[in-house]
Amino acid sequence: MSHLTIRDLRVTFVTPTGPLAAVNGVDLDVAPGEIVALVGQSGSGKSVIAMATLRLLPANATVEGQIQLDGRDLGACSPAEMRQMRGADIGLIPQNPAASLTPVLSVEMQMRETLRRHGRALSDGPDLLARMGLPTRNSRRRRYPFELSGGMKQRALAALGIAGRPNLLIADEPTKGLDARLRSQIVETLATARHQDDMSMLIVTHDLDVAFALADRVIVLRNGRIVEQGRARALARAPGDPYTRALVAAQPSRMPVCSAGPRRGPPILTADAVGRRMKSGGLFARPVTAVADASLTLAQGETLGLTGPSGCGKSTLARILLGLLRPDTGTIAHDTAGPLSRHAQLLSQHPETAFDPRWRLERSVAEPFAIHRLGGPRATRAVVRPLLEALDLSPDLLRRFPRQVSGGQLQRLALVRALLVQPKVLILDEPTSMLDVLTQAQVMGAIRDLQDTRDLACLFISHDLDLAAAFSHRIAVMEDGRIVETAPSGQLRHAPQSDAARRLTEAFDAGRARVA
Amino acid sequence: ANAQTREMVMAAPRDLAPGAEDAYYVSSILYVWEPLVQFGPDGGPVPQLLSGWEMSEDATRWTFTLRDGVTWHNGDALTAEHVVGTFERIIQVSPKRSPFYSMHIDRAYPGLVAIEAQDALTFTMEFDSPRPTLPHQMVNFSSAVFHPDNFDADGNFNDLVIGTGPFRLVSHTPDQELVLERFEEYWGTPAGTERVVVRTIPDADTRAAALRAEEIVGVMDLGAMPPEQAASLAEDDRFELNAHPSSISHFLHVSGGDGPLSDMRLRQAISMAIDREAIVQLYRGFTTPTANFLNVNNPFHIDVPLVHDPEAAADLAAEVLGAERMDIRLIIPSWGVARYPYRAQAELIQFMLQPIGLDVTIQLLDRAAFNEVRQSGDYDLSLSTLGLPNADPITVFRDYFTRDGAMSVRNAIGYENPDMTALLEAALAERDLDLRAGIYADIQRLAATELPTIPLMNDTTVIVHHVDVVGYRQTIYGGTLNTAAWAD
Amino acid sequence: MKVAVTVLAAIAALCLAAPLVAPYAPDAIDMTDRLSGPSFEHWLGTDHLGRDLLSRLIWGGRSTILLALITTLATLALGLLTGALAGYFGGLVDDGIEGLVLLFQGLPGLSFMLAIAGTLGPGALSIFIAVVITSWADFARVVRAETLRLREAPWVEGLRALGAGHGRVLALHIVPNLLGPVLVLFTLRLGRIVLAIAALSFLGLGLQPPNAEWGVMINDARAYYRGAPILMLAPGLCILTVALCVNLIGDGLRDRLAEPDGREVLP
Amino acid sequence: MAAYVLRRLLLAAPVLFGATLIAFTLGVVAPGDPAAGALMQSGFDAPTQAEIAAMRTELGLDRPLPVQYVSWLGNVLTGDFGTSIYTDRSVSEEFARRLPTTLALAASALVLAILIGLPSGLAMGYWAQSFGDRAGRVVALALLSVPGFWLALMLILVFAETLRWLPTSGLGSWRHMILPALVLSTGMAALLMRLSRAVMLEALAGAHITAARARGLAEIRVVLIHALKGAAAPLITVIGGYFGAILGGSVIVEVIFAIPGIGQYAVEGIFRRDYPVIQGYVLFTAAVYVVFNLAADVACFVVNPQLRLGARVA
Ligand SMILES: Nc1ncnc2c1ncn2[C@@H]1O[C@H](COP(=O)(O)OP(=O)(O)OP(=O)(O)O)[C@@H](O)[C@H]1O
Ligand SMILES: Nc1ncnc2c1ncn2[C@@H]1O[C@H](COP(=O)(O)OP(=O)(O)OP(=O)(O)O)[C@@H](O)[C@H]1O
Ligand SMILES: [Mg+2]
Ligand SMILES: [Mg+2]
Repeated sequence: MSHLTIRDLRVTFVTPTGPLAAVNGVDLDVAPGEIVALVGQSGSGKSVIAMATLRLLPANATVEGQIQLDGRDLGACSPAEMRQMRGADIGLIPQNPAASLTPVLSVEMQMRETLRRHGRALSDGPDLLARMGLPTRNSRRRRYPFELSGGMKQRALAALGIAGRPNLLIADEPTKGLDARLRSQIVETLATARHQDDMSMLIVTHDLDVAFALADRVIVLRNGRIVEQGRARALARAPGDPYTRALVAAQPSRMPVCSAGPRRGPPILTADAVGRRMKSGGLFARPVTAVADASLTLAQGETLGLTGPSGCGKSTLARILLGLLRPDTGTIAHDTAGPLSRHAQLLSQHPETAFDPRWRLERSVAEPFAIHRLGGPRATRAVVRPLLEALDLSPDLLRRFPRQVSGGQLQRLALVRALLVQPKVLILDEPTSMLDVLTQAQVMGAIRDLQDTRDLACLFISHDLDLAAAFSHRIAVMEDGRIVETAPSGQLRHAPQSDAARRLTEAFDAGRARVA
Repeated sequence: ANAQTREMVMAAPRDLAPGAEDAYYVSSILYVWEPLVQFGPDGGPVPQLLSGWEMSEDATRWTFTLRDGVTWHNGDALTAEHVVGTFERIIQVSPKRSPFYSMHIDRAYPGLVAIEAQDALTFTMEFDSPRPTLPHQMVNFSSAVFHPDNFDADGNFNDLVIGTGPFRLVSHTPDQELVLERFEEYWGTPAGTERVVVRTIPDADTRAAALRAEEIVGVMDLGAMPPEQAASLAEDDRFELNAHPSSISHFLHVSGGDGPLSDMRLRQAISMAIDREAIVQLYRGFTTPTANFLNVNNPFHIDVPLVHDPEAAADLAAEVLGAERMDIRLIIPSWGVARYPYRAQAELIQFMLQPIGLDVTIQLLDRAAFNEVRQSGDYDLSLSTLGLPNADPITVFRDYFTRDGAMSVRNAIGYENPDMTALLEAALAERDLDLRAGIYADIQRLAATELPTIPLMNDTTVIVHHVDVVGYRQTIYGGTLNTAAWAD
Repeated sequence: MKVAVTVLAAIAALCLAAPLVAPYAPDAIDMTDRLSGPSFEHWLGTDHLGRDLLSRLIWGGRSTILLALITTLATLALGLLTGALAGYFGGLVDDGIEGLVLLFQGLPGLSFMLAIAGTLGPGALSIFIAVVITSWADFARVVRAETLRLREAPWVEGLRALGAGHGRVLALHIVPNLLGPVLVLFTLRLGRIVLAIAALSFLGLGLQPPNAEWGVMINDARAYYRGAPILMLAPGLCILTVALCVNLIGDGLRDRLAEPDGREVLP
Repeated sequence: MAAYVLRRLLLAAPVLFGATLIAFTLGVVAPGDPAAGALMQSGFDAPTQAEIAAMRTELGLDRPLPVQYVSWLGNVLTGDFGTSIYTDRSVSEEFARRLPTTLALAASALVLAILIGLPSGLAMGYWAQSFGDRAGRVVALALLSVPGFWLALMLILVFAETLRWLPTSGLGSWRHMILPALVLSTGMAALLMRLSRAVMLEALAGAHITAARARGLAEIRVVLIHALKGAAAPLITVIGGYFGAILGGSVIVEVIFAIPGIGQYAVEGIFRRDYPVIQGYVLFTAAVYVVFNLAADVACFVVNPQLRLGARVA
């Protein structure tokens, strides 16, 4: 008999714009000791299923269907009974580690109150934390959440999630937002926990690599419905449903490295030993060196990947190249006539904040025309139409406001706007980091197609080495504000020269290797 | 016995004991200290700490005899030396400010040459010129007597005030309350109650509420109870209302000089256009209309006819204005608004002057601005009051009716008339009191015609007390706290 | 909110059209008909000078609403200007303005309002100056914070990258985006300023007579409120109603204009 | 901690400095010549130009403004706010004498506001959109919209005059404080109600609350510890700031309830154009306000580990 049984689960949210069906009749079983992964695009209903199981959905949700744990109908339990079961029978590792620890209580305090609640010895606390890779540095010193890095928070939450020795652990995106090394660490810890405590698990993720590495069975969800399920290995090898297949193919780790070697066009944008210090915070804070002595050349028609650890100065360099920031030292040269603002365009990380929220997209998208006085509405439309078609966007989208449009669509609209003035250079600052894999693949594909037809030079900033390698001709590696190595993608991916590049690739691969 | 020891709680709008830095420490209405000379029932002077006085032939030397058997609150007997000490302190500290009357030896006793004790109970005052009305000038605050040991080197009080009155001040919490106790060795009729507490409650409505809640049993001081609230309290059987004309008069001061109202006919028109009876309504009938500059409580007051005739006023004004209308600026002081229905009064005057061709703009000014504007003459009319500092009107006559008189300057009145000047000089030179009274009457009649300032009303002070309290009545200045007693 | 808007609009329309709708002149004195209760001629009765209470309420509302509105608008304009400049340009401008804002925010507004109005003496101009001086900093702070947030917003940077000039960004993007929070602050402030004017009037620092103004009318009526409670109740209720409506509208606007991420526009 | 307090104090200094500038400016722009005013108060009915000029010299008014400011500031820094033109008494002594009364009043109002506003607001936030919540929001708005003096007169009428439960005015027992404190607290209670409701709503929406619930923790613990401990800091900050509003509001309350505090003194000063008193009032309230804001900051520092530890780490 299965441990968790869900039958015909339907969840509807009351929203200001009418009811929203998030889950539409899902059947799901988790057997004792089994790990089941729920995968699917963002918004497919994964978290809603998880929270419905715990009966912790917000008040605007209506739940229909049956959820049974060991034969007990959770829908019929009183709130007090539910509280008894939470943590003890069903544990949760919540989706959003940054916000899921109570900020004003130390991790140790939160651990102790959880242990006390479930009648466990308080002395187990340090051990639990240590098992999750959070050793007690100094037994007297409490750690508050703000002192922990994202990965440490995620591990602390994992420790708290299993503190009540639940039989079923629900882990919602346990690896999201983590870098490769941390990702592998969490996966390992969960795998160990399963064996040590004999737990069954429901893992919610959109990272197929994690799902295939960890789970016995994988369930693919789309729009609140199950499209396919099967044993992990079988599914990884031969995905049946076209949606699953697209999902698998969109994983950057499964994309081929860009094979078209470096382009030898004329240089179009050159940075020569630029440096920039930034003042931050209070009056007395010392300025930090964001970019130091960085040089790079972007040739016409090429894509140059730019990668490096967080905070190394990538975005700052991009802003300098665009002329948004003046460099303290060094020079920028561009081989274009007229203002740089017409010929170099930026596509930034957050599509949802790319447009003025109070303007209709129509007006926002056409704004470059107004700024540069390139023509009236008719001329604008003539240019916008073909771009929309090329990017597979419906023209009615233009009549909406930014918040009424999905992230992927917004990012493509931002691309339309950027391309409107026919720039020579496009700077892409993590253009897809907030998008799910399918949308990411779609946006990146669109950019590549446009580049080919328009002879565009792209600077592509990304954390994801696989993604950078798949779309860039060359990759530049940055560390502490300096460009330490620039090499063709294949070479950099497989045989990096500099220490910094080697450290970067090794860490990235280490994470992937352990998952795969 | 119970009634004897029950403390009587009263309230006043301001702190009646400004304290050690004040000229008098407490107001006279608390009966803690006593003056040499007090107001009589007709407003004239009667001896209080004195048993008699004598004027020299040339009216420059006065001999005063103190009442025998007066005891200070500290047990000492009152002597002429004490009185001389008191005057020496007045000379030392003059001018000294006080919320009641400022202490100023040159104004109260101009030309004083010497004050000397003759024996234990006799002292003399000598002046450089005749002072036939000296007792009139000594009334109340002007001749307050304090124990000379009561002062420090600067002439400030060194402890709670020591007086000779029927009450002793036993404690004082500034702006909150003061406590009086009956002084058992008082020379005259002992106070009617043993212990009185006077609370400071600035807001009139709150005072009325405190009365209704029976937290207090009576009110005192100027503006003790505004007429409207007093009338509504009097509808309640528990309270009794008592009113007495005060020495205060209400005026419509006029900025003369070369201002538009320097034309006497316009002033007369204004006076005739104003329906004083209507203004009196705002005071619930507690004031009396008057056309006389001199307050009705003054012993020299005469009746002058009061004319209210809007048509005649309009004709008179038309003589000056022709068909034109004139803009007139009426200023009112904000401190007056707290005590009198000044806003309404100003609005009413504005309304009444409209038909005679005067368009009045009202401007409410606070103290400093009001004083400044008044003095600069940058106004046409102002609502003002005047309280007589003593019983001899010559000072106020000269203050108002000569171009460089203090009040004339202060209000930029700018009135001057040779006839008036002659009368004032004659009055000063006249040593016979009856003859002087005749000249004072001429002055009043002339002022009523020429209207250097436009008199409106004689003020009345209204107090309200609980019926459990008897013997508490208002007088010209203050109430009879000394005879107030519990009903049984 | 709909009710509040309707009620407020009705009151405002009535008051602003005072010369047309008021049955009597506000300063038509009739000492023979003082303090009369409601009657057919005088729906709400007459005051202590026999003036028609209803007419004075209407005219008084005109003064109160206009004064509050003008004062709040001026405050708003000053706050908007300084806040937007500080937030958008940063640097020395910001340091200077922010210093002033911190100073004015660090001081107790009501006490200062009283001290300033008291020093300048009674009258509309003193009220205006006192309120503007003590309230602009709140607007400036909100506007500055919002502008900073907007300036840092990627889409503003994107616009700069597209080549948009400062003027365009400020006028077409920043200021319209500020309107939401500013509108909310404006309405909530308006309510407070109506009350502040009434409080100043109560202390004798109100409009000059014979202007009718609700706060002044309450103050004038204090002596008569036992005999004629309506003299005090009516303007009191008017102030309460207007302040309540304005606050309700402010609240409603706040909910309606809440950012898409659910962040409330103001605390 | 000491370093944090020191830094806050450093930030408070310019504010106080600005307050002295404003106070001084008020004295300068005030209509009326202080010299003439002082003379008239001391009994000169119509001072001559010569007397005024002498008085100007005596008061130092003939010096350039910056010099006057510096010497005035020097006096202020030594606690000498000058003497009242009207009573000739030291302004700082008068304020020192009255301040405890006003502080007691303000503190009572603060306690009442917290007792009324906080629990009801938190409850409204917890049961958001319930009937009680909706009613509470309207009540809070109504309280915000009621003119304070009007409420004061009505409360006196009902509770003191008619029911006689409480005294109308004055000082004495704690019963004297109830009505004034109640009037003074309404605005703040209403604001606190709205704020604590918003804080509660926001706190409950946090992901850490869902996480704490998912661990099976008792609801009361979730609400009181996990939600509210973190929300304490904004509440404390705001309460500290409201203290200033209460000080300003105390003026009317002190006048109506005959409470001899600094507000009453300020009103007297205003009506007598006693500008050292007005200046003193401005400075005193500014100082008290700054002190309470500082105290609130320190309290936040204590309840918020991030500030506490962040300061140590940095
Ligand atoms: N409280 C809510 N109110 C309204 N709609 C909601 C609410 N919570 C979730 N939804 C909607 O339900 C759908 C499913 O959301 P869910 O959080 O389960 O997605 P998900 O698969 O977990 O996505 P992600 O990978 O981004 O976490 C989404 O369309 C979302 O907008
Ligand atoms: N506006 C700013 N003010 C102060 N410091 C800044 C500012 N922008 C960037 N920095 C600092 O400059 C350094 C480089 O920042 P940058 O944003 O360029 O890094 P990045 O490589 O893009 O990082 P990430 O991968 O996290 O986006 C960091 O230390 C950052 O803190
Ligand atoms: Mg999710
Ligand atoms: Mg970046």
